[in-house]
Amino acid sequence: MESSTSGSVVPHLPGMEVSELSKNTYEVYIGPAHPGSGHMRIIVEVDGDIMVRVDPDIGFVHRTMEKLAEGRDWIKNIPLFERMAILDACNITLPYVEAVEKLLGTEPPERARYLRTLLCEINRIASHLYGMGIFGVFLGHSTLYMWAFGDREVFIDLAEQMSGARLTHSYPVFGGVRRDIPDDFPEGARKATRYMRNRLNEYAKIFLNNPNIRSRLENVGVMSKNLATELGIVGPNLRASGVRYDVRLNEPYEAYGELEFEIPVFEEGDSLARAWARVEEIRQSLNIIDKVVDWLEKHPRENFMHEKFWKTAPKLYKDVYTGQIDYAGKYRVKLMPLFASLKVPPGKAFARVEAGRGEMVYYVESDGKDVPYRVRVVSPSFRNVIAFKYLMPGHRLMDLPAIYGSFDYFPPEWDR
Amino acid sequence: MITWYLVYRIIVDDIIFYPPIYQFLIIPGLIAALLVALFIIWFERKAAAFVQMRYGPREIAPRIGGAIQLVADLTRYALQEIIIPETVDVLPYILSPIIMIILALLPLEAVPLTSIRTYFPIPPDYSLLIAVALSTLSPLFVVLMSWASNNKFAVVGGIRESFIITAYELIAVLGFLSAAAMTQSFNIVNIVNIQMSGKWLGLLNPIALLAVFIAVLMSTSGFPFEIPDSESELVAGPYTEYTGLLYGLNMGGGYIKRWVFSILIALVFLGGWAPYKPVPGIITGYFIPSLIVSIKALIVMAIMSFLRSVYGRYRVDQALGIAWEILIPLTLAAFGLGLAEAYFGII
Amino acid sequence: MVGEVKKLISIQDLLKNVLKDNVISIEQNKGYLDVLVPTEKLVESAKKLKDSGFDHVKSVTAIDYIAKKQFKITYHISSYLNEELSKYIIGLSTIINRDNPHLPSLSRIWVSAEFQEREVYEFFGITFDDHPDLRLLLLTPVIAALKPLRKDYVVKEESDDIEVDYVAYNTNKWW
Amino acid sequence: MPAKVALKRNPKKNPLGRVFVGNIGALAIGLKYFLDPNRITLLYPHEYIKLRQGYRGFIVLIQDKCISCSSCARICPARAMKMLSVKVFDKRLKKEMVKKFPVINYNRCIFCGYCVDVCPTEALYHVPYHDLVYMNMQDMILSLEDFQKEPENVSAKEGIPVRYVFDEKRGLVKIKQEEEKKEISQPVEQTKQQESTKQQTNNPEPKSVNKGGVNQ
Repeated sequence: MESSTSGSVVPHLPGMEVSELSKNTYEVYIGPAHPGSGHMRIIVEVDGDIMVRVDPDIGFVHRTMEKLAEGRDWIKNIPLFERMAILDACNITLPYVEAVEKLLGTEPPERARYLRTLLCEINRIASHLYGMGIFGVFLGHSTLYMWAFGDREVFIDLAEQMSGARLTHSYPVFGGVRRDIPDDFPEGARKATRYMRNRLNEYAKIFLNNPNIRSRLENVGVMSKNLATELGIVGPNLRASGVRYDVRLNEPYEAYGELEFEIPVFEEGDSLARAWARVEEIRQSLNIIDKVVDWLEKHPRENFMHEKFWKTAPKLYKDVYTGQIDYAGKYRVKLMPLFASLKVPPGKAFARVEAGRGEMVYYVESDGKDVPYRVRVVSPSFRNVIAFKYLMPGHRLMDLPAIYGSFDYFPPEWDR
Repeated sequence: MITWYLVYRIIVDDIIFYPPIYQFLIIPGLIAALLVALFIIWFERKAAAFVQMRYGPREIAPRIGGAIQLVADLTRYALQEIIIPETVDVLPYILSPIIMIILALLPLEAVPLTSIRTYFPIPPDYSLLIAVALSTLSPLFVVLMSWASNNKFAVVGGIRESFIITAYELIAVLGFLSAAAMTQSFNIVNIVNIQMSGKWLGLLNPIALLAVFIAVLMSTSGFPFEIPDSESELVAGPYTEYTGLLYGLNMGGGYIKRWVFSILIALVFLGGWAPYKPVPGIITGYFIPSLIVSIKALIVMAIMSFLRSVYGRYRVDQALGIAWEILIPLTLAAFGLGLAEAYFGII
Repeated sequence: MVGEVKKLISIQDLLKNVLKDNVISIEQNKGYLDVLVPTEKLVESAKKLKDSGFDHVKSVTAIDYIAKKQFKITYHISSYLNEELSKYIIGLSTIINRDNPHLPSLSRIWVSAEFQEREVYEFFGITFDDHPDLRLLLLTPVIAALKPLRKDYVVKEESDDIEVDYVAYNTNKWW
Repeated sequence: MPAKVALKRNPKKNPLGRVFVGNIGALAIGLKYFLDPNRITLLYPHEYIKLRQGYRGFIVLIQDKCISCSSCARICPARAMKMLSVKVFDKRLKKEMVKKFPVINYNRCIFCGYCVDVCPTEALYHVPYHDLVYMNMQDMILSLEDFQKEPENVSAKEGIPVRYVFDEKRGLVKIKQEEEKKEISQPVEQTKQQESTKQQTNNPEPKSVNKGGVNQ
C-alpha cells in the first residue's frame, strides 16, 4: 500500500480475514459460483440453522464504469451505463441523460418525454418480471420462473418494436429520443397490457396465494418503516415497508407529472409484501402504458427532439423520420453529427429517477470539455444490499433465498 | 427336444419367474424401475414444460416427444469422469450410493404381487410390516453420504435429510398400519382380497392415503418438500460432491424410493391387482397382476411428479411442523377412522 | 416559478437556521443544493441535519480536484419520511487535503452511508475515521492500491487506427 | 394529475380457507395449463424469428453514399468502427485520391446503432438479423469489401421463418410465415427501385403486421 493511506487500517478482502469463530458457529460461503447467488458471495455464519452474521461480499462483476466514463465522450456513456442492468436499460440511463440535459439546458419536448415514459414503464415491467422469476426459482418454484421470463418476452418485444433492440435500447439521448413508435405499436401494446393483467391474477394464484409460498414469505425478513429509512432502502422494497417515497411522486420527471396512476404502498414490510408491491407496480405500469399510448396516438408525430439539435437538420433527416427512406426502419430520429463531439458547459448536476429496482441516482460534473469530469453512479441494488447485512441475521438459513430474492437484487447493477 | 423344453422351463419358471429374482430384478424391480424412471422423468419434464410455456425434451427423437431423453442423459452420466475429491472418506463415499439403491429396492422382496401361493417371494403373513420396515433403511445412507462427502453444503443437506427422516417415517408407518387396522391383517394378500369388491381402502380412508402420499413426497424429496437438496442454498445437498455415474445413481435412487412406495400405496390403498382375479399360470397368475399393480403405482408417481410444476419448497422447520403438528394427528385420526370402520363392519 | 424560487429560499433559510455558522457556502446547483462545511464540523452538521429530518444518504461522492490538490466529499442526503424535504437533495460537502486524506465517518449517523464510504475508501484511498467496518468492497487489494478513481491514474486510450486491431487480433493479443 | 399513493395490505384469508382455496387454486391453474399448454418457445434453429425492418442488426455500408466525414467512427462508443484510408478513383474530380471509409470490428460492436443514426447521408444501414458466426476473431474485423456486402443470413438457410404477434389470450403467438401468407394476402412487394439495389434486405416486412387477430 502507498503511504498516503493511513497506516492504521490494513485493507483486506471480505472472507479472507482471520476471525475467531465461536465453537457453535459454522461459516457457509454462498457464492459466487453457486446456483442461488448470482455474481456475488454472501458469507453467512450460522449457529445451528440460524444466521448470526451475514457479510455480503460484492464486486465480482465490477467494471469501473465511473472511471471509464471519465475517458469517454458524453454520448458514449449512454451505452456504457446501460450495461449495468440491460434488462432495465432505459431507466438506468435516463438520469444520466437528464443530468446532462440539465447542464446543456435542452429539456426534451413533450412527445419525447412521453416516449421515454413509455419505454421506462415497459422496462419496469420487464425488470419486475425478471426479479419475480428469479425469486420463484430461489424458492424452488420453477413455474413462476418460466412464466415470468416467458411473459417478459412480451414486453421485450414491445421494447424492440420501439427501439430496435431487445435489451440494450440506448433509447434516450440528450434532448430527445432515438425513435418514434411504429404505426402498429398501439394495437400490440394494448393487447399486451390486457394479456398481462389477466396473467397477474394467475401469478397470484399459483405463486403468491399458494399456501406453500405464502408460508415461506409471510413474516420473513420484516423490515420496519424506520429500519428501511435508516438503511436507505429504495424502490418497491421501501414502499413495501410503508414509506411513501417514489421519485415519480416526490419529484415527477418526464411525463409522470401529467399521468394519473397509483403508487402502491404496503405496510407489512415482509418478503410477501415486497413481492406484492412488485405485482401491484406492474399493474400500475400497465395502466401507464395504456394512457401513454393513447396520448401518443392522439398527438401528431412532431417535436421528438430538442430544437437545438433538430432545427438545423437537413431534409434527409426529416425524410428518414417520416419514412420516405425506411430501409433501416421507419421513424428513426437521426442524430446530428455534433453529438459525436458534444461539449457540455461546466457545472454540477444531480438527477434521480425511479428505476425498476428503485431510485437511480447520478451526479455529473463537467468542466466544459468533451468528457465528463466526474460521474457518480449509485444504483438501486447498491443501496439495497446493505439490507442483507442488517436484515438477515436471526433468520434461518433457508430464509436466505426468500429474503435475497424478495429484494430483487441484481449484482451487475450494484457492481457497476 | 425335451431337454430344450426343460431348459426353457427352468429359465422361465425357476429363474425369471422365481419370485425373489422376478420381483427384485424384473417387475417391479430394477428393469421395471428403470423403464418407469424413463417414463416418469420424461413425464415430469413434459408436464412441467406444458405448464411452463415450453416444449420440454424434444431434440432427441422429436417424433415421440423426446421420450428417450433419459437414455441420452444416462449415457452422459455413465461416460462422465467420476471425480473423487481428496478430502472425502472414500469407502463410504463410493459405497453409500450403491447400497442406498439396493436397499431402496429391498421392500419389493417382501410384497406379494399375486394371490397365487406359488408366487409369493416370502410368506406373506407379515409382509406389510416387513416392507414398511425395510423401506426405512435406505435414507440412512443419504446421511452417511453427506457425512463422507466432507462438504459444508452436503453436511447441511444431510442434517436436513435426517430431520426429514424422523418426520416422515412415523407418518408412513402409521398410515400404512391404519390399513392393517381396517383389515385386521398384516398380510397384503388379505388386504388386497378385501378390496376386490371395489371397496378400496384409499376410498374408505382417504385421510390415511393423503398422509401416506405426503410422507412419500417427503421421503423422496419431491416438491413441495425438496428440502435436503434445495438448489438455491445448498447446491445439491448431500449429492454436492458427486459426479458422473455416482451422481446418476443418487438421482435414480430418489426415483426408485418413490417407485417402491408407490407400489406399496397401490397395493394397500388402491386395490392392488383388483379388479383382476389371478388365475394359476405364469402369465395369468403372476405377470398380469404385477403389471396391474405397476400401472397403478405409475399413476401415483405421475401425480407426485406433477406437483413439481405447482409448488415451491417449504422451509425445513415448516416441513417438520407440517409433519409433527398436522400430519401425525391426521394419521392418528386415520387410524381411528380405520378402527371405527372395522368395528362397524363397513369393510 | 415564483413559488419554486420562494421554496428554494426557504430551504436555504432552513439550512442556515439548522447549521448556523457551520456553513462556509451554499451553492445552488442543477438538481441539488451544495452546502460546504469545514471538515471538523462535518459530524456536528450531519447530526443537526439528521435531527431536522434528512434521514438517509443517497450517494457519497468523492471528487479529485488534482489541480487544487484537494478532494471534495459530498454526501447527497434527502428525506424519506418528511414529504416536504424529500423534494430537495442537499449535498453536504467538505474539502480535504489530497495528502493523507482522511475525514470523520458519518456511517454512525446515517447507516445508509456505510457501504458507500467503503467504496470511496477503496477507490480513492480516503480513510474514514471511526467507520464501523472499513474494508474493501468491490476491488482486490492489488487494484485498490492503485486508487483507480484518482485523476492521476490514467486509463490507456484505445487507438483510432483499425490497423492496430488487425495486428492485435492476428497476433492473438486482442486483450 | 400526478401520481397518488394507494395504501395496500397483503391479502388476508382465514387459515382454513387459505389452505383449501390456495392449494386448489394453484393446482387448478397448473392443470389448466397442463391440459391447454401455451407454448411460446422458438424451436431454433428449425425456426427463426423474422425480425422487423427497424431491428438493429448487422451494419452494412453503401460506399457510394459515404462522404468520409468520420462521424460514425467518432460516435462509436465501443470503438468498433474505425476509418480506413483507401485509394479510390473519384468520379467527380476524375482522379485517384486517398479517401477514408469506415470499417467495423465485430469483436467490439455493441449494436447501439449510433453510427447508422449519425450518418448524414444514410450510407449505413442495419440488416434485420443478428445471428451470425465467425470462425475466428480475425474474420470479425471486416474489410471494406466485406463491409459493403450484407452478411449471409445463416438461420434462414436451415429454419423456417416465424413471427410473434401479440395476442390478448396468449401473450405472444408464433405464426409461421407460410401460414400467414395463406391467411393474409401478401401485399405487393415494396418498390424500392429508387434506392440502391444493395440495400434490398431479404423480404421486407409486410406493412399490415398486427392487423389480423390471428389465433392458433
